Amino acid sequence: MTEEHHQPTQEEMPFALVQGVPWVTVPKDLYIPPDALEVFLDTFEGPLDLLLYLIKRQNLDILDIPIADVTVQYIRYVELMREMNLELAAEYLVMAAMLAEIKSRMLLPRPPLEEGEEEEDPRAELIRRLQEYERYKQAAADLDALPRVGRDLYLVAAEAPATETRRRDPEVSLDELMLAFAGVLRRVDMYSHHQVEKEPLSLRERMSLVLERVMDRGFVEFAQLFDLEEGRMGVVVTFMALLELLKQSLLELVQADDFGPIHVRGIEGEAGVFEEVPENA
Amino acid sequence: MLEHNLKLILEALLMAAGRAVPLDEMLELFDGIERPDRTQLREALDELRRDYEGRAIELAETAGGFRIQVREGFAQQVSRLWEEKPPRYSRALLETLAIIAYRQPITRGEIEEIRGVAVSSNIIKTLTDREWVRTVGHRDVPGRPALLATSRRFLDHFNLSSLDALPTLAEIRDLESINRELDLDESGLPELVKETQVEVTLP
Amino acid sequence: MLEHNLKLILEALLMAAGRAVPLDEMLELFDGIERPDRTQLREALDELRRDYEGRAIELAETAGGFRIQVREGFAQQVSRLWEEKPPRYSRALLETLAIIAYRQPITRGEIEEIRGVAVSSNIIKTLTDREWVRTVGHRDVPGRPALLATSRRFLDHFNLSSLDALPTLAEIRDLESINRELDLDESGLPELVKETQVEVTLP
Repeated sequence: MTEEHHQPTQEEMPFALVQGVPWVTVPKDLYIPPDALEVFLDTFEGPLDLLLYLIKRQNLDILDIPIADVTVQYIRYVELMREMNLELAAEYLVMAAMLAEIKSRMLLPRPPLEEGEEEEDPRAELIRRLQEYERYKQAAADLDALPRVGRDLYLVAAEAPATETRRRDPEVSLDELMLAFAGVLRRVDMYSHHQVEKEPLSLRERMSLVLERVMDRGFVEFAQLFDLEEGRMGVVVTFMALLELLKQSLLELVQADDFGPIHVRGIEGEAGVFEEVPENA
Repeated sequence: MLEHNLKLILEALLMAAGRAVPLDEMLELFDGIERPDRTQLREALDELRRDYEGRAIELAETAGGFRIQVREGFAQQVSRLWEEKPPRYSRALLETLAIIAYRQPITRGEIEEIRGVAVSSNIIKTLTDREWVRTVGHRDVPGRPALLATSRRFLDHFNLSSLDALPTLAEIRDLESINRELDLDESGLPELVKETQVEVTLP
Repeated sequence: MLEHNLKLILEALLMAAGRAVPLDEMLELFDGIERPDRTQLREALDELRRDYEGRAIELAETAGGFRIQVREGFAQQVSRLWEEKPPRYSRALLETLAIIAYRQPITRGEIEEIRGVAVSSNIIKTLTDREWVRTVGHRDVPGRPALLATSRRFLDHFNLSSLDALPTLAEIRDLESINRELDLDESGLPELVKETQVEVTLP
């Protein structure tokens, strides 16, 4: 794979210097502790990393790699690793083949270009990949430099006072409620014929309020049920609510004496009948 | 320099520790030369204690040493951090609530008539426990069933000034059609079909 | 009353939480009537942030919400509280994580393409065990490889409010100019030559 006339001019990567003589290959009988091999392998994160190292070591621009020189150096490195019996990832060999191919393409005479045709640098793909890898190599270093929880930052964890945990009630939105009701309406076809449509809800609300007031106290004076401050509409609504409750036999009107005050009483007005539900307890 | 302020170093240590730190351990955390003596340490801790006056935290000395803790007065609020996410109400409950809101006062039997299925006691209990629904009377028919109505709290929860502020049926219909367009595979549907024997006819 | 000061309630919450608390969760911790709006919440948090100026702690906003943390300057001292040193991550892991962070969603095969070397299963496992990386889908190609993306926990761990806060990725320099320069017969050359000062040495 190496070619004699492309002897690299850059500094070689001798494995060791013995009496001033650089050793590029490892003697067969040299014992290398397994740990050292791992360290060596760990140095590079793959063929792209190794290539980047070779380029940076010589202050070369990625965009203009002297492919022949770099190829020779790369292959020496790979051979060195093999001789050291390192388990060489297949990717290193694939890259070696790729480099050799680019090199040979660079050496071949260029065919004349067609009109408008752009010539592609045989190194283009490799350069793109090297740059792409380099930017993420840098990004990894940047990421590592960010302040990190547990290394640079510590989260505050103050002791919290002890309490019993409260059960939490589910949240309901009005839309959810309405959609549920829509389902009911659809099923019973209330949309089309039921009187709910026309009935003002204020009447129903008032029925509940009147009923509750009367039930709470056993009986209430008729006039007290009306709040004049509500104006004419309010009084009318209360009156209609009363009529509706009377019609449903939920209330009765009681007048002890002629022309005496009229009282409104729950039909089952005895104390203790009603469930006490505390309001805003 | 911040780093050389004993009080702040102690604050950093105690804030991060998440436990009580004994005085001796604090001393050990300092290198030889910068190591304060016990008096300096106590003084700095006293300063810290004063700094936290009027704050939500306090410096407490317990058997295990010194620790920063949240003041008792915030217990209730803080405890909510660890509460479990509330469950969701069932479709049956929401329907029951809606029917009570629109048709009150109403008995359970009447709700069942509208929904076409029995209303479980659990649902009524949940709604009254939540104080959204209350009994306002009893209908004078055999069994004297309770008349259910919505409460002030119900209005508050849904941010309504009165029941009149509830959407009209026409608005509900619109809401429903918008929702159906948004969500074509209405997931609640099969369960509804199962639950009720009423035939569902989509408009 | 202490209990009614929003800032102090938030301080209590964040001090006790020991994690980032999202704004929405803070809101939910308040009952209906006392519930502040988002503006009030943000204002109170800003006040807190200012209160901690000059202290050993700071209020930080990360992807997961707001949290109180010990300032970076105290890390060395604080780390002595624990025997165990914070883990150092290998370059292989950091590179893989960086590629996922910047290029998500991405498959393992695509990561390997960029790194030029296989990504060990251990690395993916460590990243997913730490919940920094998760599978967000599958690419619709043979084998349906998992699409990996970073999580909110990753952002929280690296003190980032969003992916946008990541350091800017180096730009890829344009190779086009170099290509044109190589092609000496090409017309329109002069300005391109001026543009790039790279020397061309053909082997």
